[in-house]
Amino acid sequence: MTTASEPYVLNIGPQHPSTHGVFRLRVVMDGERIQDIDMVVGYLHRSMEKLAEERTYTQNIPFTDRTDYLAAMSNNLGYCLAVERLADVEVPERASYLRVIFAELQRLASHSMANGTFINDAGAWQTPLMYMFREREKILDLFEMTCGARLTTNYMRIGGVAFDPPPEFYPAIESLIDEMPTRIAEYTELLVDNEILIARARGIGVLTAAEAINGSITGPMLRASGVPWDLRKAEPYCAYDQFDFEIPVGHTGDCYDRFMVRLEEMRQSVRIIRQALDGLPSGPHKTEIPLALRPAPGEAYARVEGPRGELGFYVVSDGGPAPARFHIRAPSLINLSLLRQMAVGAALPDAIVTLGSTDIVVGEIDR
Amino acid sequence: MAALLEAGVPGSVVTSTDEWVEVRPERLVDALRWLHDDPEMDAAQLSNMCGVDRYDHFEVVYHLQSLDQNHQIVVKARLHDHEAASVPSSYPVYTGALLQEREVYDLMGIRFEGHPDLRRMFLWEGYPGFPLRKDFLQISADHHPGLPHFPFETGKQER
Amino acid sequence: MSSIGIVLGFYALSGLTIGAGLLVFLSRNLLHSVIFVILAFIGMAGLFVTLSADFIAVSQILIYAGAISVLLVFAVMLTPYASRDNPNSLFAPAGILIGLGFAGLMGFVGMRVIWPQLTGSDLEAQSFTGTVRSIGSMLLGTYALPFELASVLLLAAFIGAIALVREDEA
Amino acid sequence: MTAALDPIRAARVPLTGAKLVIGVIALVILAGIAGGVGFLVVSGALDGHWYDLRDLGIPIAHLRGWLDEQNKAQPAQLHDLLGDHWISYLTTALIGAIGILSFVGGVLLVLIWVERRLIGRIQVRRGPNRVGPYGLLQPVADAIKLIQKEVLIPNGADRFLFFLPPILVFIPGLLVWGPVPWAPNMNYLDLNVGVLYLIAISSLATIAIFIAGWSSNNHYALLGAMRTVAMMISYEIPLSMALVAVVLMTGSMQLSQIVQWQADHNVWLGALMPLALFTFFFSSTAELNRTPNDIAEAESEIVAGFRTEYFGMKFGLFYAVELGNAVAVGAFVTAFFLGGWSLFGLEQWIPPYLIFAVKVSSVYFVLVWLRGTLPRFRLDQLMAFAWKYLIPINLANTVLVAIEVTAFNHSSLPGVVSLGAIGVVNLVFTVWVARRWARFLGYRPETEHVLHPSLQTQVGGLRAAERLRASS
Repeated sequence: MTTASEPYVLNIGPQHPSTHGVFRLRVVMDGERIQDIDMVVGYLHRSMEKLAEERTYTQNIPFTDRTDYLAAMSNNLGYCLAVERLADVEVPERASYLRVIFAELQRLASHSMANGTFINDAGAWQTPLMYMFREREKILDLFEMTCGARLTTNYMRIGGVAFDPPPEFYPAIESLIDEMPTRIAEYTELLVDNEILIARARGIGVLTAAEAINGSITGPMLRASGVPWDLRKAEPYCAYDQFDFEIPVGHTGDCYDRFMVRLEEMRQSVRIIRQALDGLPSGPHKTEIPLALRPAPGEAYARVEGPRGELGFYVVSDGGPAPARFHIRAPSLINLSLLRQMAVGAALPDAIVTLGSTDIVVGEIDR
Repeated sequence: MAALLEAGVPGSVVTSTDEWVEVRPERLVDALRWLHDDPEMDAAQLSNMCGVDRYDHFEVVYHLQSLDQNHQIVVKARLHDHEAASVPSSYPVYTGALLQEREVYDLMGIRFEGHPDLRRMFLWEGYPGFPLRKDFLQISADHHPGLPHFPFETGKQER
Repeated sequence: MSSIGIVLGFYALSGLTIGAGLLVFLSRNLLHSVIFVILAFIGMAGLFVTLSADFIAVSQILIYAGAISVLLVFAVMLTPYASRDNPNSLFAPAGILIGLGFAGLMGFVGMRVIWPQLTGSDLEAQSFTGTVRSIGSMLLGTYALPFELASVLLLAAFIGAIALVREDEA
Repeated sequence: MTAALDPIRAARVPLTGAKLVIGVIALVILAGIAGGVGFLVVSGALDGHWYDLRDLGIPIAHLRGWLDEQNKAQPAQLHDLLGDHWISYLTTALIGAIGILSFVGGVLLVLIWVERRLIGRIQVRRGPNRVGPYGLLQPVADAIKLIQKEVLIPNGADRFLFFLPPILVFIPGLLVWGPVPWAPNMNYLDLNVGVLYLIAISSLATIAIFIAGWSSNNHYALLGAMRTVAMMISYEIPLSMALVAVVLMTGSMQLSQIVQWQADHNVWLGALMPLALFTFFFSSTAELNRTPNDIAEAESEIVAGFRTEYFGMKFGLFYAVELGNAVAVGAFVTAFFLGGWSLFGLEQWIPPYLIFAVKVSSVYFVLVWLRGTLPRFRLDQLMAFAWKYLIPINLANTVLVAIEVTAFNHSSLPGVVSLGAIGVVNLVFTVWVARRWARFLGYRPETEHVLHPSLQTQVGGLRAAERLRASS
């Protein structure tokens, strides 16, 4: 005689505390164990790629804010790089440095959020999240100071950045950069040695290096699996080749490694910002481009190392005022390719932790 | 690179430029597999894939990259059948194609033969048409999809 | 101890117990029946309290209302929906007859037995050290062997249950 | 960061002169009151009189005596029918019940605020501060909001069973306060099976929670209910074992006797039996569904567990009971392990119930602190911890305590020596058995050391990954 149990379907989302947006998982469960998992997305689909075909190259910049709303700067940057490559626009050096500073600030903000919500998914009742929000808040204040918006910054322009930072920006970022290493040390102290966190995250959702590479996984997840791959090093864009930083690489590719890699990347970002601030050249912050920008027919694929992974923009021009095709390579979506493999057979809490460690943003999945 | 690919997978390459190689859709999976396995090409990761509607044909663009050698390979396939555009799925070679192919199918309407789970992703099953196709809105014959002129420009300009 | 409070309590609690017992088989929903069974258990515990048997009362709540009832609820709730109501049964007349017969027997026995009663000075003379201590010394002294045998029996049942539901490892 | 960008720092008003003067005057008045009370206590003028408010049991006892006097004057018929003590019994019972009810109610109202403020402080935010002074009226506002909510019943839910659980959990939540020993003469329900009574009453909530989860007709609720029941049943065993150790040591199941034993021997049982204290505290957090064991309502996994479908005041009742139970656990940890109302003789000076309340609040603070700090375990980890870890080592602990108690009762050594020896033995045993048993179960901290990411400067793919793997 054996016990028979019948599987049932559990709907996680679209409204659920740990789906981080309107994201839905249809999970077939046997008791607490997951037998099958299927993701249902599209609740936030705005068809940006189609809309972009009806708008000029400059008008498309605000769309990129709204894909990954937690990393608007990185999205702006990737898109501007693609159009610059397409239209052969030179960027002044000061603009490149400013882009690096803001992209790295954005990475800090985004990783704070990712790590905070990850710990929240592991069950800590919002305290680490609030700690990390404190720093994110200061970064968003810096954004607001510079470009007037906190989330949807719309700061990068084709050929540079929209504004030079105001004078009060510099003391504020200095104090933030001075404070950040102690804050990161604080998180490390609070979380890294925590037995419960180790019990919950170690060995959960493991991806080997081969699986991760073949599954198009990029960003911190790929690095956590042990692959030293970072586009800032591999194809240095902006001024990344002038800075000294290191790629944190995990050991096993589990959720804990992903958390640790993000934490270490925050340290590296602080390093980059420090160097960029010290070496910030003077000069114009923007190249004037013709308002009616009509790039020659052709195509360009530019990619940056976004907080979530390889953030690529594929822009095809047919010589008109609007891109003929505008495609966003969304790391949030593509990093979910292996979710099924990671989650099936695990218990429900493990799947939630795994999902938290992949760090998805639904705006970017659905676009 | 195109010559190497032609040598490795005979009859696959159609044309090529410095930037990309166009392969025959029937030989696409063979070409991808060869690129993936060849130690010199080492296209270990499918970095990006998307479909492009070129009015008279579709293009499926694969951005492959080698992490060890740090180079990128762009492979294209041209599909002339507008109604039943179909291309073999690259999922057997790259598991990362799982969601990207579903996305292309959903928005561009290109079928991927052999994909294990080809369903619409962002839109629901039964949604009429494929939004990223240029003829999606069925605009009248004298109107082209896309933006004809800059918003501040007066008068209509031919492109 | 025959103060009016105890008497009132006795009648209220017996009313509760009997009423809950009636509702157990009158309610159509099997789960509601289980709830009334628990209510009956609690009424019984109250009756034990009126008898100054506080240890037994608390044990009654702990074991029956706390543990056994959870088992009952589990068993009922996890059975399929179809078998979860109290249908009309052919056995109802027979069951009523048996129940009445049992009640009559109990009543007869209760009436006929001469219950030892202690009153006044006899009751005072009894050294009343608390029920826990006396029950404890009985269980571990006079009745140690039956007590241990019961535990062995339970252990055997335990192991048997585990062996029955254990899945064969392929 | 400038002050303008830091709202908390900018909002802090410097101490003004008027505030200082008021504070000094208040301190002087307090000192005067304290001195007066101290004089009264020293002079012995209070001892045993009805106005001896150091122990509220004494005035009640006086009231009882007075009422019994009055009872004798009643008509003989009534007297014969109802007995000698019925008025005094009824009155004191009512007073006690009203006292407990109002205490629990008041505590709930205040503690919601306290918990939210504390958590707010822990989470570098301010917590509720809008409704009333310091946001003190927030719980009232919340309650009003909850009462106003529309009554909804989920589709397919069993109406009767859906409405029952909020009430069912509230009854044990109040009953559990009965045997709490506030002061030497101040306990409402001083059962001689008090410990058993507590376990029995707390086991009643299990069924209510299971019914709540099942009747909601919701998978999350059912999962939460299953988890709760599994956890409550599992953790009742180590919890009872910890209490067995207490009962063995003090030789009584009566809570007042347990506290009296600690007061007589001037020792806290928690210091004598650290393992029992830990087990009791940890199991209680499991029974209470509080972090790190709040898997039953694991927000990030199963939304709100068994009360997913409850809303309005029904949700409020669940919430209130949970909070009340947390305070009750504070009370029992205090009574069993932290010396209850005793404080090494100081209970002569400070009202014992105040000492008790302070201890309870400290335990409650620890609970809130844990909630604000720790992540959550997984269900199977918690189960394994109960069955594989806590139960075996507590079995061993029980045997050890039994031996110690026998030796203690037969020894003629002074209490300091024998109890000190017991404490040291138990501490050593706890540390040793905790480590040994963890190792026996396969816990190897030295192989689980923190793996910091390695820092690379060269990019690469699979081959680089394999190289790194080989080198580390």
